[in-house]
Amino acid sequence: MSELYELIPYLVLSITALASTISVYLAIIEKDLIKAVLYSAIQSTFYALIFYLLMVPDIVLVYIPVSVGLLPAILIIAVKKTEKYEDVTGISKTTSTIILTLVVIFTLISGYLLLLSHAITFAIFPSTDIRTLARWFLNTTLWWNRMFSAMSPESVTAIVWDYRGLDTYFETSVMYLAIIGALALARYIEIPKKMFKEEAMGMSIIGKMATRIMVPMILIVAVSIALHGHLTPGGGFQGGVTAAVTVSLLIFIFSVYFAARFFKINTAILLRIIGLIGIILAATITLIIGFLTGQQAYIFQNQPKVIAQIGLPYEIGGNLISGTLLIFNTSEFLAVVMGFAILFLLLSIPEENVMEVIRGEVE
Amino acid sequence: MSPIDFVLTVIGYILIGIGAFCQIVAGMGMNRFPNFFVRLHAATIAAIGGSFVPIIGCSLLALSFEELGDVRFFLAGGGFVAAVFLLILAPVGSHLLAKAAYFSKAAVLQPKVVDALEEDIRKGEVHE
Amino acid sequence: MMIVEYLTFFIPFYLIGIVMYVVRALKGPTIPDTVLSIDCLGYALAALLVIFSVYLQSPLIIACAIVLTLWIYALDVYMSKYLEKKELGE
Amino acid sequence: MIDVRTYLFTVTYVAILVNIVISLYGVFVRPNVIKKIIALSIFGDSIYVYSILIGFRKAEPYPVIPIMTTWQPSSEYISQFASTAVDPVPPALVLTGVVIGLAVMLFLVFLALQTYRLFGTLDIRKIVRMRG
Repeated sequence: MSELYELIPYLVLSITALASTISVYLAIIEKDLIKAVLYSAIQSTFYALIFYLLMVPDIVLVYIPVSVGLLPAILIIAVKKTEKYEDVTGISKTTSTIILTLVVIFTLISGYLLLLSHAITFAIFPSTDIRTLARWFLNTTLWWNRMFSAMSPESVTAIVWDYRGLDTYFETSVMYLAIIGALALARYIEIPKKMFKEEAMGMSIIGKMATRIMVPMILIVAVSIALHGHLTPGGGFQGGVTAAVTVSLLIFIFSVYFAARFFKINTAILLRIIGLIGIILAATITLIIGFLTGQQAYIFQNQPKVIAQIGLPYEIGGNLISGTLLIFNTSEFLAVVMGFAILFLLLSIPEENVMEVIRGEVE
Repeated sequence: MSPIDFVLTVIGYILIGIGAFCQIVAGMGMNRFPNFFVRLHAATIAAIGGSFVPIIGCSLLALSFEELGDVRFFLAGGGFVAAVFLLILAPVGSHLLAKAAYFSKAAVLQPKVVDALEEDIRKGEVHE
Repeated sequence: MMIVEYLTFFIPFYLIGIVMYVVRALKGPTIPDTVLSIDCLGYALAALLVIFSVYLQSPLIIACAIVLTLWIYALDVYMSKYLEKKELGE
Repeated sequence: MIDVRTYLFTVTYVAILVNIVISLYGVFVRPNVIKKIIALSIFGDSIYVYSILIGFRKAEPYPVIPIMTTWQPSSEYISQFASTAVDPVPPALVLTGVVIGLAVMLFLVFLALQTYRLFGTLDIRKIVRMRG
C-alpha cells in the first residue's frame, strides 16, 4: 500500500509524457492547421500536469495561460485570417530523411550530454541531494537574519526579483519590445468607430450573461494571485495573464466595440507605461531613499545589507509584504494586463480596414 | 478524529468515488456515441459529474485532514472557487461550441431522425 | 495510515477517463469533436490537480486548478468564434 | 534489480527527448510558417521540461514545493524544508524563459500576418522565390 502510494505520481508522470509524445507527433504531421493548434494545446495541457507533478506551481501558473490559452488563441486568429491548410506537395523524401537523421543524431548527443551533466553514472533518477546554491537559497529565503535573506517564504519569486533582479528587468524589456514591434507593424490602423448593438453583435445571450457574472470573479482571483505573489505560488506575471482572459472574453463574446467603451489602445498604452514606471520605481526606491538621507544604497536592493543599511520594511502591522516585492508584483500585474489588452485589440481589428491601410502604404 | 471530521471524510470519499464512476462512463460515451451533438451529453457528465463533484469532495476531505495545519483552509477555499468556476463556465462553453458548430455546419449530423431547429429556421421563427 | 492514502484507489479511474478523452480528441472526425474532448480533458485534469494537491499534501498548489478551468473555457470561446462566420471583432 | 520509479522516470525522460526530435523535424521540413511557429513553441516547451527535470530530487515520501507554509519558521522547520524541497533555481530560469518565448512567438505571429497581407501566401518556398 505504501509503495503504491509512492508509485502513483511517477506512473502519472510517465503516462502523461507518452500521451504528450503522441499528440506532438500528430500536431506536426497534421495538414489541417487548426487541428495542429488544437493538438499542441493538448500537449501543453499534459506538460502542465508534468510541471505540476515536478512540484513547480509557479511554472504551472505561468505555463497554462501562455501555452494553453494565449498562444493557441493568437494562432487560431492567425489561421482564421490566413490559410487554413498546409500545402505539403513537393517535399522530397530524401531531404526530409536526411534532416530527420541529422536531428536524431544531434538530439541523442545533446541528450547524452544532458545526462552526463546530470550525473556521472547512467542513473537518470535524481539523487536526494541538490546543488549547494539551491540549498543556500532554500535556507535563506525567510530567515531571522535580514542581512542575508529576501524575507519571503516563496523562494522562486524571491530568486526572480531579489537575487536575479536584473534578469527579470531585461525580461520585461523583451516583452516591451515585442509589444512595441507589434504596434509598429500595425501603425496607422485604428479600430473603426461603430456603436455596439446588443442583439446584432457578439455571441449568444447565455454567453454574455455568464461573462457579466464571471468577469469580476476572474479579476478578484487574478488580483489575489498577483498580490499574494510573495506568499503563495504566483506573482505579477501570473496574475496578469490570468486577468488578460477577461479582456479576451470581453472582445470575443461581446465585441471590440463594447470593449472600446472601457479602454482604447492609447489608454492601454498609458496604463502600461504607468506599470513600467512602477517597476523602475521598485528597482530604484532604495537608491532614492539613500540619496535623500545621504546613506549608501544599491540599485535592486530590497533588505538592508552589511554596508548599506537601508531597506524597506518587510512587514506592516504583522502582515508580511517582503519589501519591494509587493510594489514589483503590483506594477508587473498592471503592465502585463495592459500589454495583452493592446495585443488583443490589435488582433481584433477587421481585416478590411487593415488591408486599406496596407494598400495605401504599398502604392 | 472528531465525529464531524469523520463525516466529512466519508462524504468526501463518496463524492470522489462518484466522480471516478462518472469519468469512466463519460469516457465510454465519448468514444461510442455516433456524432457531435450526442457526445455533448457525455461532455456534461464529464464536466459536472466527473469534475465538479470530486473537487467538492476533495475540499471536504481537505477540511477534515488535520495534519496539514491551518493551510488546509486555503486548499478547501481554492477547491470551492475552482468548483464554482467550473459549474458556471463548463455548460456555457459547451453551449457556445454547440451553437457555433450547428450554425457553421462544421459537425456532421449523421444518424438524423428529426431536426426541429432546422424546421423552425425554415418557418422563420428562429434566427441566428 | 493517513486518510489520504485511500485516494490511491481512485486516481487510476481518472487516468483511464483522461486516456479515453485523448483517444477521442486525436481521432475526432470533425473539429468540434476535438474541442469538446479537450474541454472534458481539461476539466478532468483540473479535478486530478485538486486530488493530487490533497494526495501529495501540498495545499498551496491549488491555484493551478482555477487557472486551468478558466483557460479551457477561453479555448472554447476562441474556437466557437473561429467556427462562426463573423469577423473576430464583432 | 531496477527500481520501478527509476524506470518510470526514464520513460518520461526519453518521451520528452522524442518530442524534441519531432518538433525539430517540424521546424526544418514543414513549409508553412504557422506550422513552423507551432513546432518551435513545442521545442521550447520540451526544453523547459528538461530544465525542471534536472531540478527534481528524491525525498520520502515525495518532495515538497519550494514555498514555506509558515511565516515564523523555527530552525528545525528550515532544515527540514531545505532537505525536502525541490531546487528553486530552474523554475526561476524557466519563468524568465517562458515569458521571453511568449514575447518572441507573439512577434513572429504578427510578422507572419504581415507577410500574408503583403505576399498573399504563408508557404516559405513561395515566399523565398518572390523578389521585391
